[in-house]
Formats: sequence, structure tokens, C-alpha cells
Amino acid sequence: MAQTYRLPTGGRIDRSKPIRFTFDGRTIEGFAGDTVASALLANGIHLTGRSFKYHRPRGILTHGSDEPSALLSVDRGPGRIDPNNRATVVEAREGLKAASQNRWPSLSFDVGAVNDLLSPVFVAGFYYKTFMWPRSFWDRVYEPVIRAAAGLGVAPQVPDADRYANRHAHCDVLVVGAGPAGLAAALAAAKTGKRVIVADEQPELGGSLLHETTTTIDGQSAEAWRAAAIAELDAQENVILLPRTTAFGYYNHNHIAMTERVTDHRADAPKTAPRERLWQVRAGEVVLATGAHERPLVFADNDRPGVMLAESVRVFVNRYGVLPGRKIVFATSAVSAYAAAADVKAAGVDVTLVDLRPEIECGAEVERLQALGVEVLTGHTVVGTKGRMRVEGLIVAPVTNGEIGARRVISCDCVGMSGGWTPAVHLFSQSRGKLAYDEGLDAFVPGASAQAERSAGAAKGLYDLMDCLASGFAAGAEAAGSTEVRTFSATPTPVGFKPVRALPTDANPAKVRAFVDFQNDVTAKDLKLAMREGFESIEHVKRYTTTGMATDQGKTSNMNALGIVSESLNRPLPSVGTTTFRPPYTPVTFGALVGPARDALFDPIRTTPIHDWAAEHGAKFENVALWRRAWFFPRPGEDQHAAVARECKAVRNGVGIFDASTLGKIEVVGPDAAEFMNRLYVNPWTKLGVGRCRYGLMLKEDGFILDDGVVARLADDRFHVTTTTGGAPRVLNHMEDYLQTEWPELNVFLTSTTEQWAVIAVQGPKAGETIQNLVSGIDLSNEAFPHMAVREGHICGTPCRLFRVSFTGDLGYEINVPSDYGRAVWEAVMEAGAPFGITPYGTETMHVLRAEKGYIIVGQETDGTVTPDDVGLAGMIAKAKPDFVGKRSLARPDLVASGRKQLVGLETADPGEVLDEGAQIVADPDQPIPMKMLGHVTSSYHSANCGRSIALALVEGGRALSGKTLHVTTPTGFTTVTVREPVFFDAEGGRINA
Amino acid sequence: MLLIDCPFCGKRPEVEFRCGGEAHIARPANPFAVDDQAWGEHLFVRKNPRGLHAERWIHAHGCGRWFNAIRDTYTDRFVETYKAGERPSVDLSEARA
Amino acid sequence: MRRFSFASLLSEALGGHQGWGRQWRAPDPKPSYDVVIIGGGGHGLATAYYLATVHGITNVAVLEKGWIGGGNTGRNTTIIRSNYLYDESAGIYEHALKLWEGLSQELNYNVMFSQRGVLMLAHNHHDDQSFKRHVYANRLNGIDNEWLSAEECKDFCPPLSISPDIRYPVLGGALQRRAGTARHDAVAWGYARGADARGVDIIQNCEVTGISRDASGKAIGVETTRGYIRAGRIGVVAAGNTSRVMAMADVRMPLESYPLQALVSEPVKPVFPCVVMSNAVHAYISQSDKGELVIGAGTDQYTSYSQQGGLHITTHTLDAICEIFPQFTRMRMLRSWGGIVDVTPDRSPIIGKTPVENLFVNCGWGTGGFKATPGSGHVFAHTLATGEPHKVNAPFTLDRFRTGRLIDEAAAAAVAH
Amino acid sequence: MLEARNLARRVAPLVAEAPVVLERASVHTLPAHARFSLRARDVSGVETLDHPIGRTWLSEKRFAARLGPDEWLLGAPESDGDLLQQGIERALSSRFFSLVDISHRNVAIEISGPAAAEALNAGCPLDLSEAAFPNGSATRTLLGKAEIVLARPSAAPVYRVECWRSFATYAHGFLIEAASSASFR
Ligand SMILES: Cc1cc2nc3c(=O)[nH]c(=O)nc-3n(C[C@H](O)[C@H](O)[C@H](O)COP(=O)(O)OP(=O)(O)OC[C@H]3O[C@@H](n4cnc5c(N)ncnc54)[C@H](O)[C@@H]3O)c2cc1C
Ligand SMILES: NC(=O)c1ccc[n+]([C@@H]2O[C@H](COP(=O)([O-])OP(=O)(O)OC[C@H]3O[C@@H](n4cnc5c(N)ncnc54)[C@H](O)[C@@H]3O)[C@@H](O)[C@H]2O)c1
Ligand SMILES: Cc1cc2nc3c(=O)[nH]c(=O)nc-3n(C[C@H](O)[C@H](O)[C@H](O)COP(=O)(O)O)c2cc1C
Ligand SMILES: [Zn+2]
Repeated sequence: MAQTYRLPTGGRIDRSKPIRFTFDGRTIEGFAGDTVASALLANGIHLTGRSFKYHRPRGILTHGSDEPSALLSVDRGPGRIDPNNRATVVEAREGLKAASQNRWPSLSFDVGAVNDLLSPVFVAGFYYKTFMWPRSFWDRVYEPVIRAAAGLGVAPQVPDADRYANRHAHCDVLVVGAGPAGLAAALAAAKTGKRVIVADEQPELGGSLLHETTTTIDGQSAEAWRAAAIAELDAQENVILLPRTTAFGYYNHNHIAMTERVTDHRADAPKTAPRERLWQVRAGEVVLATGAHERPLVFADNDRPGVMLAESVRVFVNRYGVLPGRKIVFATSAVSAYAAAADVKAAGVDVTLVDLRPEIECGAEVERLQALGVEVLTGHTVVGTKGRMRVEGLIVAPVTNGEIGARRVISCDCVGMSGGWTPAVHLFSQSRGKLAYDEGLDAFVPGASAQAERSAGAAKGLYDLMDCLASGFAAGAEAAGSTEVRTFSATPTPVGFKPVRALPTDANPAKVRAFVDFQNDVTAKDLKLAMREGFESIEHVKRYTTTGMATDQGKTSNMNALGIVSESLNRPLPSVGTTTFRPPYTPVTFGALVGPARDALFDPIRTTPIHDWAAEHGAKFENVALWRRAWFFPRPGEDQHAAVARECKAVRNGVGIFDASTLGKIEVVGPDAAEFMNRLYVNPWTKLGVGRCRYGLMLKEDGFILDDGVVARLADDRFHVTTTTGGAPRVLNHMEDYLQTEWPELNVFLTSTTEQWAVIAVQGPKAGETIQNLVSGIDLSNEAFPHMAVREGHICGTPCRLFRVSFTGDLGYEINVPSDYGRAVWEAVMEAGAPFGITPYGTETMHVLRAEKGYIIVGQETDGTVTPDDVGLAGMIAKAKPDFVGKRSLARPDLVASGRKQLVGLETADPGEVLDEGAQIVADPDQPIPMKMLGHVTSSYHSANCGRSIALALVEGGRALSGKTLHVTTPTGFTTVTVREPVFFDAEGGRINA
Repeated sequence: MLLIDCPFCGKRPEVEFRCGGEAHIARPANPFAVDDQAWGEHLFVRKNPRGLHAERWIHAHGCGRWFNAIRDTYTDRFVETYKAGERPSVDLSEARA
Repeated sequence: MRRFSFASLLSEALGGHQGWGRQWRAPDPKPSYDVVIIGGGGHGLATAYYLATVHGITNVAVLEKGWIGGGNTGRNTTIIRSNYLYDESAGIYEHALKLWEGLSQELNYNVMFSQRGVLMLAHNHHDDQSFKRHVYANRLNGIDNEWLSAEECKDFCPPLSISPDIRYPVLGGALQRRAGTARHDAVAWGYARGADARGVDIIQNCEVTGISRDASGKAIGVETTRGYIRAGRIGVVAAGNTSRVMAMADVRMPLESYPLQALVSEPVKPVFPCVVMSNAVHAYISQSDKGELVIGAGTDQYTSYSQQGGLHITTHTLDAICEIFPQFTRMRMLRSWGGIVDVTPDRSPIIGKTPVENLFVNCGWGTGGFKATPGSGHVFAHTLATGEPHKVNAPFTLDRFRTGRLIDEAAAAAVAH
Repeated sequence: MLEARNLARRVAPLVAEAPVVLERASVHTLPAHARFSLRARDVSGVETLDHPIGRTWLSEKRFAARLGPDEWLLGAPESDGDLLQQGIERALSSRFFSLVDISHRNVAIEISGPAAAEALNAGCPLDLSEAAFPNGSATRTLLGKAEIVLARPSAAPVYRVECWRSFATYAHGFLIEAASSASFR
């Protein structure tokens, strides 16, 4: 079947470029320029899917992005399948596979259609009233069935084959919508030389001009005017024209988000091309020329395939050269449908027009249409349709003074309906502009703006073409700061309509199923039921009935729903108000929002200068904040346990080497540096000598531990501060905050040097011997360079800051060299240490070794609720200092109360048993639940050096419990532990100076 | 995304900034001179108004300076921004939304 | 109250559903009530319901400035769980979870409480340790929560990527099987209907604009847009607006109100069997009965009452979602929105007395109070009825910000090293 | 001496990365440079420093980009590092300042070509138009999820992106991805 409904001439499609795609497996022929919808119609297909709830046959209602019904799954190849595409916006292209949804086994025979028979039960909100008994059935039976029935299309199953791009852009004037109003606005703004961006969601700019075949503007055809306007804009450097670009969100401070569809329409797109591009535009001024949406009429069985919007019928005929039917009835309460009827008639179709309004209200249009040979029935209502898979007739009846006369069936294969127009105020409303109700238009129009924005054209409630052009030009000029005024001449547009809610009917309204929200299957009856049940707020009506909550967000239905609510409540429409307009205007792919932030670009992976060496030497890595750190270095055949045990022993018995480059480093410089340190740390700093180091502890103002680290004094006015890896940014921020805002009088500057220095920790009894031949300018002897000292000199010819510090309890050095030298120095140390069996170790061994010594790790022993005293570090607090950040809070009642959790060591009865970190501790495992928990295990390891497991824990009143037995949870029950001092190895601390 | 007028750099996008909460909360010169109640309030109690609000921002991914702003917490519009240590030109005690 | 059941639905179906009456009345305010509740969200309505059903106090008004359930109750991602760490939190959330388990039947209103399980993903060793700490604490508190390996996570949630090559590979997870979701609107409506049936007046479009106090300082009534109403006791349950309401009684609060955003995708056939939360990458996701993926984003960084936020918050969340569910990039966002959450310094609620006699407050639920709705209402009703806290809410005092006895779940889960 | 034998070689990040040359935007890594972070309150009269925030003083070999009221990023060829340092110490000798060597902290990447600004805008939220970001501009900002300093040393569409070294792989990857997307119309 080859396009039997295609007109021989006309339309904007490119007849020289035939294309083929499939719909439910069947080949469809069309032309470049078709949408899937227009091509289906050209092939006589209206039935495109099944509705959400009742599985009713549904077809194509509109010609644009407001489409609620014709939703298809689209397959553009592997990794490129997605559901719920509107047939009216998907551009037909070679090889695309479209499929109907929400039906099984087939579109024409759908088992789910039994729901339609049950529809008397399945009314709005019915599920709140039932499915409660038996209780257990909800999870196992009812809910799964409800879920399977809902949900429209099928989610993609495999990772996306496409890429997505992002672009921030700035302009003076952003014009959204490129119909006559938007084009006029762009022309006006562009002339000023200001930067202008014009975005329109359609493949071609022009909006309604794309289907105005008989109208003239300034003496030329609408098409000629359109083409000239676009050519003029395109020629200007300061203008960016963006077809296929939907402005979907209007955020604060004129931040507008738009998606550009770059490749979906192209069968030949290069692989590297992004599918979509997110534009984040910061606009000086915005002109919203987004047009208006036509309203359907609400009558019984108005949802049959073949029942469309009147203007859409016109669009398919004029723009796509497609006849949606051979015998078309228009049902309307609006004049605009007359234009549609006239154009369709001119295309050679048998046309009847039914107007709800009495003859005298209809004006001269009636005669004009009759003169073209169209039968016009004024004063008629629609009470139903014939046909199921496709409309076969429209049932109409005269209304006189509210009385419904005899029914008459007008046989037809397509219905074009129009209940008037609704300005597309979505973006205006998102911008927080106040809507004003226009009684004459029976619609909300933009009122006071909240941002630098103005509306124009039909979006502002102006429906006459001349007004659209003039208002667009004025808006564009004003937005660009120009005062230019321009008038346009154009063919007058027939405008005007009579607002109508549900159409009058002779049927029992309690039985009539007149659809308001087509996608969510909400009928006028449902709305009335909601109100009967007390859901009077429009927001309640929406949520109870789900009207306006479908993928079209009620573009075609919201005003009808509102009208019905207002009428039933007998309250004026503006006092009922609209529901809230929210982004996005039309659904936006997650991909566009994510943009390039996928895979390797999701989050930076920070690595150290020694990372590559570690990777080459088989390290396993762990994520720590954004960093990737070497975790352990298994040798062939070793598991983690064996590797860590070996690394631990190597450090204590010989020497180990550890990459500590990720430690945060801050250079604190200035005459007031020591005073600044005094105020920020619990420790005193004034007396710390140059060349000396001190372990510092820092609190938040609430008294809890924020961070710790070794601090070296390099000069009177210069400190080299280190922080934890994860804490580095936090600590610098904390310091800057106090420095700038609390103590601006201090002459101190902070500079992050985390990444300036590679840090190589060399630890173990052979550490000194390992490095001594590499170092020059530093006397490494114990006397000249004691524990907790710092020296500047050279290593391997490179300037270094050498710290004599230890996080292992053994003799240790931390070599700081400029990062680019890190790897070379590391390799040199490896070589120098070879005679001593130097062993690279990772974070896991580092953790074990420091735990053997009872050193805390901030974030592991502490958690944001822990004070210095809790972890046994109260002694570090400078007694003499009147104040430091957090000091006052340490005196709060709960922080000095007894029964706080304190750091202790734990020893399992079985030395081979390693407790779970996070395990909870109780005094009596036999107490009933809920049990009294005394604390938890913060660190727990097998210690090869101690020959047993070790653990640190925070335990209520723990320091007084030394020697006591407690019980710790295990995956299967409890185990017994003895409380002890939290130092397991070299309690006297002699090794550090060995 | 807000557009924030850094007193040093001019209008820049919100993602370059961090908000530091209510402004002009002076840290007591001698914290030990205030009782637990007052100290608790200093730490935790906030005006949290619906309307004009004086708040701290830092142009973290810009010039790195802390500064203050008056913003309407209902419309999210900035009334003004000013450097740390300066006072706003609007009288916040008058402001009620 | 007309009972809801399949039978009543069937019989109404025969009559075109003309017989259903209002689910709750729309009374004018009376001059005086024993208890006035400010705020018709889930918590306020539940409070009224339990005042009537448990304490027999029915001369109660719930005053709602807009439409009931229109605050955070109507805009949350509906995650319900009770696997909190501290005894205090576990106590109140588990109290709530037990009530959720029979709520549809109790209210005779299907709130669609779906115990589909909440899986919290661990992406690093710190998560691993922290989740185990929770799992063990929960066990000793009688709350179900179990540790799953990455493979078990995948079995439980097939769309999950457990590839070791992603930025933050999944190391495992903590699963609470009894946790899940519920139909948020139905919770408000069900409580409203239940309370109304017992005589509570639910008064919408009634904004409280002042709290009046007598010479002794005691709260005695409220000014509203529908006139003055005397009150024996007043309970403030105004979520994001608590600071403003309490300021009417000159009480300053340790609260800040932030926009919190959420979004839904277009509806699709069932693909997502449970709830997944990932704190490390900041993502929360489930699928509703109607088929949308319901995704929670983060708060904006500044305080605001505007119920909307910036796009970058949304994109950041979707980055994370698509990192662990890469097949979802072709899904589409259908709608996004914001609510205003009131956040305390320790992110735990405040439920109890205030410095003003007869004025009580229930606030500070921040980003996670929906799950507590029944429990919160239940204990707050007790507090209002007796003048003293229930043992479950006793720790959640305002005074803890003076003493430092914070209940800081977030700090306990601090991301670190 | 072991020390002499092991005289450390300098290995900068991204050294192995080949230039990526696309039709409308190309990405090159730049060799190591001397870099200093200068902090000072008062620079009045010091010609190389006393210019508006966001602007750069440039000579053939050196630059001083003013990132904030009291912060400059200083750059010079690697061999001129000491000279630069001495120059600053001399110019500000009597005033309070902090000069910290960050040559190894920062890594520079160059993106050039007609679509260079557009590619940067994939992750940089600033207005990079001629009027807003002319020749001589420099500022700290963001590129996706990484902080960068963005500089435009000349009138040509050539931009220098500096970031901390551990973010270099990300920033470099981001720019390549962005350059290829921007090259597609
Ligand atoms: C996006 C988002 C996602 C969330 N996700 C979750 C989640 O997954 N799980 C979870 O447990 N929690 C979640 N939460 C939090 C949860 O929604 C709230 O904690 C909870 O709903 C609060 O309930 P409420 O009844 O206290 O408040 P609300 O429902 O906000 O009710 C307060 C009511 O007070 C009214 N009010 C305010 N001022 C006045 C006045 N002056 N006079 C009269 N009435 C007034 C308001 O109009 C409002 O209706 C989320 C919140 C948001 C915003
Ligand atoms: N006869 C009547 O009653 C009647 C009623 C309404 C409109 N009209 C006619 O319609 C025309 C209105 O002109 P106009 O310029 O105001 O509107 P238009 O409909 O011609 O153009 C609006 C354009 O905006 C685009 N658009 C809408 N929302 C968008 C978004 N979020 N992002 C990107 N693009 C978006 C649309 O695709 C469309 O191209 C006039 O010709 C007028 O006569 C007539
Ligand atoms: C769990 C949940 C699911 C939702 N599902 C939908 C939906 O399917 N369609 C829709 O339009 N909105 C949905 N919403 C959003 C609401 O329409 C609305 O945005 C939200 O309640 C906030 O109210 P407001 O946007 O009117 O301010 C959902 C909201 C929640 C909390
Ligand atoms: Zn700045």
C-alpha cells in the first residue's frame, strides 16, 4: 500500500526523497520531511496505540509536541531503542522501526482491552478503595497486576549507543518559538546587532506559517515572507538559529534550558556526533513566542482513532500533503476550524462542519464555507461517534435552548474538532510570571513578568496574524533595547470562539465516557466524581484523577478539565486556577541532561604521580573521595590477606614505602601564621620551633573533630600543614572562612599545595639507611634530625622537604618532592631499599600499622560526633589558650557528661577471629531486644606483627572497662572480647627513635 | 541556576559559588562569657525568613572571596551583594514578606 | 464513614458512582477547639487522626493554608524505611514502619504501602563499614536490615550495574526488605478521611497568620485568613514553614528551609523492582505503581521558599543515576519539582514542647520525614493530648541544641578518611 | 653517590598524550612551566600586578593573571622560575605577601580553533564571547566537575586551561570530548 492518502501535489515534504520505515513490522513509505505520524496517515493508518488504563484503541490527535495519544516505541538500531515517542514529532527516516505500545498480543487484538469492559469499576481513584484484603495480596497479587497493566512503553534494556553534548551559551535576546511572532521578534532584535538566539522545536522554523498556504504577509505569500525572514536572520553573525530545539525549562535569573535534537532524524549521522545537545542559555532578555494549543471537544467516545484536532487536519493536508480522511467532519465551537475546513475542502475532500454555536454567533464564515460546497450545521452538538478502531461516523444533534434534538449520524473517516485555543504559557509560568485570566479568550494569558521576559503572538493570546507579527516585533525590539515600531499587513485571521466544557448531550452523563485527558484515560465523569468526593482544589482533582499528569502534561486537556471543574463547582474559572507548570515543557532524555558526564567523565578520577608505577606493579586500588589510591600490592598467588600480612611485616622488620601524596597540604604564610594556627587548632603553636613538626587536631565550632594531620614549621611565618586525604578541601574551606570572615585582621595567606608535592613515606627500621645515600644537605642523624622534625634539602638532586614522622610507630620519613619528580624519586628509593627488602605497601597496610599503634583515622575512629577526649586526645588541648574554634562547645553539658563513648582496644578470645568493622558491642548478649548497645568497632584487622587480630572501638565509659569482657556482634551471633588499651604494638614507643 | 554578582568579579553562575548561610552572625568575642543557651543559639538558631535574607557566599571557583548578599528567599532575587565587613544598604528589620 | 471495599465499589459502579459522598467535609472554622493543628500535611493529619482515635479528643481543627497534602507530603519520593543507626531514630522510624504495615486496613484507604525493599549501595570501604554498623545496630534493635554482596544486590535489583569498571563500583549493599514506598497523596487523604469521620474539622485555604498569647505568655489561639480561632493547645506541623509560624509566637528555631528537588520519568512497564539509594553518588530511585521512575535529587545550597531550584541539581542527580543504571539515558524526564524542607543542625526532627506553654512543635523532618508520618502523628498526638512526650519522641527535644545531645545520623555516616 | 646516579627525571602528567586535531577545535598538552601562586594585599605601583581582576599582564615570556583581589597566578618558562620569584620578592619587598611555588601542581592544556570557545562551553558556564572574555582575560572557573583557570592570552581563538595535576586526565578527556561534539553541527 503506497501512500494512498498522499495528495498528488503540495506540502513541504521532499517527494524526490522517498523513505521507508516500519510500523509494527509493516513497511511504511513516506518522504523526507514527513513525521512518523504524517507518513502513517499517508498510508491510511490512524490506529497507533492503546490507552494507558482502559487499553482503548487510540490514534493521532495532534500534529505536534502536544500529542497525548500516538505514542510509539522507536528503534534506530542497537542501543537506540526507546519508548513513548510522539509519532507527531518523530521525523520519519530511512530504516527506523516504530512500534505500538501497551498492547498484547497485537495492536488490533489486545487482551488488556477487557479493562474497558471493567471501566465502570475502574473509575478515578478506584484503587484507593479496594485491594486491601487479604492484606498479603497487595504485595503478591494486586500490586504486580496493577503495575504490569500500567506504564505504557518498555524501558531500554541495554546501555545507550549514543553520546550527548552540553553547551552553555549567552545571548542578549533569546527568542523561543519561530512562528510569525518569534520571527518578527528575532528580526527586530537582530537588527540592533545584539546577540540573538532563536530556538524552535520543529525541524523547520516558521511555526504556523509552515501550513499557511493562502495567507499573505506584506504582500507576499506567508512562505515567501518566512523564507526571507530566515534568510535575513541567517545572514547575520550575531544570530544563532536553532531548529529542532525545545526550550523546556525556564529557571531562575533567565537561565533557560533547551534540547537540540542533532542526529535522531538522520540515518547517515556520523558515529561521533552527539544525539542531542543540552543548551543552557543565560539570556539578557527572553521573548516567548510559543504559540497556542488547540483544545479538543469533550463528547462521548471522542477518543476514537480518526478524531483529531481541526488545525491538525489542516496541517496534515497543507504541510505534509496528506489527507487524514476522505470524508471529514469538523466539529467546532471556534472559527479557526472553518479555515481548516476550507483548506481541506480545497484539497478535494468531502467536508461537513458542525458548529455548536447558533447560526447568528457564527458570522460570515458560515456562508463563505457553504459557498465552497461544505455542509455547515450550526447549533449542533456532538453526542458520540461510531466505530472502534477508526471513527466511522459522528453522531450529532441540534441544540436549541439547551434542548437536544434528534440525533443524526454523519458518516466519516476522520473528525477534526476544535474547542478553541489555549496560549502556551508554560515557560512564562515556569519563569514565575503571574497568569491573568482573559474572559474573552477563556484562557490564561501572561500577566506580570517575574523575570526579564516578554511574551508575543498567540502565546500572549493574540490570534490574528497581523497582531502576532506586530507584537513579536515590538517584543523583540524592546528586548534589544530598541524603540523601533513596525506594522505588518497580513490576511486577516478568522478568530473567536465560544468556550464550551463537556458538550451538551442527550445521554445519561453518568454513563457517557467523554475523554478529557486522552493519555491517562480521564473522563469528564471522573472529574465530577472527584468533586463529589470532596476533591475540589484543582490540585486535588489532578492528583485524584491523574488528569494532566501524563507525558503530554495536559497540553490539550488542562483547560477542558479546569472548565469542567469550574462549572461543576460553580466557581469562576480564575478562582479555580491552574495546576503548576513545571519543567520540562516536553519530556527530555536523561542523556541530554547528563551530557558528557558519563563513564570516564562522570566524576574525575584523581591519581597521584606514583599511580602509574603502582598500576604497573599490580596494585589493587580503592576509591577515597575522588582519589584512587593503591590499596595493596598482591604478588602472584597472594590474596589480600596474604599481601597485607607480608607488607605489614616488611615495614616492621625492614622498610616499606607508601605513596602518601593524596594527603592534603596547605601552605600557611604570614606574620600572623602562628596566631592563626592557635585559633584553629586545639594545640598551641607559638612555641613550635622552626624545623619542628606537631600533630594537630582541628574541631568544628560544635566541638567535634573535623580533621587532623602533621604540621611543620618551616619558618617563623610559614607552616606546612597536612590534612587527611578526604578532608583536604573541607579543611582549606574551613580555614579560609575563618580567616576571611572572622579574623580579616590577621596577616595570613593560605595556598593549597596538595598537588605540588608528591609524598613518599619510607617507614621501618631500615628507613634511614634506605634514604641516606639519596639525600644531600640534611644530616639524618637522630640528634640532628629527631622524630617530628622537618628539613629542607635535596634528594636525588631534587629539592625536597623531608619530614621525620611516622604513622606506623616505626622510624619513618616522609619525602616531599615536587610532583613531577615523584615517580623518579620513588624508583630511586625502591632501588636504594632493595638490599633491605623494601616493600611497597598500600592503604590497607597503612591502616593496620597505625591501628597496631592505636593511632586514629579521622572518619573511621571519629564520625562527626566525637570529641578529642572521646578518642583519648584531650591532652593535646592547649590549656592556656582562652579560645580556639570548638573550645566553647566542648564545655556543653552533653560533651562533658559521663557515659560518653571512648576509644579502647579490643582483643578477641580467639586470636584468629577478626571482628567486623561496624560491629556493635553489648555487655550482655542475652538481654531481650532492643538491646542496650555500648558502642561499635571502628577498626579491625588481622595483625601479622602482633600475631593476632586487633580492634579499636568506641565504648561507653570504655576507658574504665579495661580488662572487662564484652560481647561483639558477628554475622551469626556474638563473640567475646576483652577491653584493653588501644595500643597493641611497642607500647613504650621506643621504635620510633630506633 | 542563580546568577550571582560577585563584588569582585561581576555576574557569575551559581555553580562557581558556595553558600555559607546567614550572614552577620558575630562569633562572640569571648565564647565563655555566654551561657549554654546563648551559645547553642549562636551555633544553631537561624532567622530563616521568607523574604529578604542576608547571607554569605564565597566565589569558591572564582576569586575565592567570601562576601555577603541580600536575597529574597521567596523570589530568589538578589537585591544586592557587598563585601565582607560591609553593611547592606537595605534595612532588613523592615523586610517582611 | 462509608466503608470502602470491592463490594461497595461494585455496587456504586452499577449506579454510575453517583452515591459516593465527600471523603472529608469542608466545614467553616468554629470559634474554638481543644487542639488546633497548623499544617495539613501527612504529619498534621495523622496527628489529628490519632488524637481522635487514641485519645478520644475530637474537638480538633487542622488548619491548612492551601490544600491538604500539598506540602512535602505531596512532593516526596515516598521512600519508607526504618534502618537508622541510633536508638532514638530507629525507635521512631520503626514505630512508624509498624504502623505503615497495617495502615491501609486501619484507615480503610489503600495507601499502597509496597514493601518492595530499600537497597542502600556501598561504593567504598567507608560505606561498607558504616552500613555494617547500621546492620548490626538494627539487628540489636529488632529491625530487619541485611548486608548483601554486589552479586546479591544485582539479583535483587537486576537493572543495577555491578561492573567493576564504573567510577564507583558497587561493593555491596544494605537491604531492608520491609522497607518500601507508599502512595503519598493517599496517606494525606486517608488520614483526613479517618480524622474527619471522627469529628475533626479539616479546614483548607486557611492560613495561620498569627499566634496569640495571653499575659502569661501562654498560647491561646491563632489568627487565620478565615478569622480568629481559640485553641486549648496548638500543634505546629508546618514543615518548611515552621520558622515562620513559630516566629509568630516569638520562638526562634534551629531550622533552615531548603528547596529539595525530585523528578519523574515517563511511565514504563515494570523495570525497577525495589528502591535503590546511593549516598556516595547521591541518587535515589524507585518505580511507582503508574510506571514512572521516581528520582530524588539533592537540596539546593541556599535557603528558599520557592519550591523550585536549579537545573544543575537535577543534572547532577541524573549523572549519578545513569552511572549506576546506564541503560536509562534514553528514558525521559517528564516532570521535575521542588519542595521546601526544614532542616535542623543534626538533621533529626524536633517533636515536643516549646518555650511557650500550650504551643507544641513537630518539625525538622528535612528530607526524610514522609516515612515517619504515622509514627510522628501517633507520638505527637500523645504529646498534645498529655502535655508530655511519648517515650519515642522524648529524645527529640529542642533543648538538645543547648546541651549538645544531638542525634546526628548524617554525621555518623560521615564520608571520610 | 647514589644521589647523582639517580638524578630525578621530571615526568609531567599527560606527556604521553598526542595532540588531537579536529576540524573546528584542537587539543594540545603544554609542556611544564614555572608557576607561582602570589597572594598580596597591596600591589599599588607594581606594573605587572596592578591591573583589574580577571585580566593578565603579559610579556613574551611571563604572565601574571589576577584571579582575585589578592591573588595572582604567575607563570614563566621553567628556566625563569627563580628570576620570577626574585622579581616579585624585590617588587614587594617591604609589603606582606605570600609566594608559593605551584609549578608541579598546575598542568596546562590548550584548546584552539574556531569552535574552541564553544567546546569550552560544554563544561564552562562563562560567557566567552569577544566582549565578555577578550584577549588577556584569565579567571578561575569550572570545566565540568573540575576547577580550572581559563586564560586567553591572545586575540586568536586559543585558550589555556590550567588545572591541578590530578584533574588533568579528566580535563583533557573532557576537552577532547567537547571538541569533537562542538565540531559537529
Ligand atoms: C523532593 C522531596 C523528596 C522527599 N523524599 C522523601 C522520601 O523519599 N522519604 C521520606 O521519608 N521523606 C521524604 N521527603 C521529606 C518528606 O516529604 C517530609 O518530611 C514530610 O512529607 C513532611 O510532612 P509534613 O506533614 O510535616 O509536612 P507537609 O506535608 O509539608 O505539611 C505541612 C503543611 O503545613 C502547611 N502550612 C505551612 N504554613 C502554614 C500556615 N501558616 N498556616 C496553615 N498551614 C500552613 C503547608 O501548606 C503544608 O501543607 C522528601 C521531601 C521532598 C521535598
Ligand atoms: N484563528 C485562531 O483562532 C488562531 C488561534 C491561535 C493561533 N492562530 C494563528 O497561529 C499563529 C500564531 O503565531 P505565533 O508566532 O504566535 O505562534 P506559532 O504557533 O506560529 O509558532 C510558535 C512556535 O513556537 C514553537 N514552540 C512552542 N513552544 C516551544 C518551546 N518550548 N521550545 C521551542 N519552540 C517552541 C512551536 O514549535 C512553533 O513553531 C498566527 O498565525 C495566528 O493567526 C490562530
Ligand atoms: C511519587 C510521585 C510521583 C509523581 N508522578 C507524577 C506523574 O506521573 N506525572 C506528573 O505529571 N507528575 C507526577 N508527580 C509530580 C506532581 O505532578 C507534582 O509536580 C508534585 O506533586 C509537586 O507539586 P507541584 O508541581 O504542583 O508544585 C509525582 C510526584 C510524586 C511525589
Ligand atoms: Zn569573585
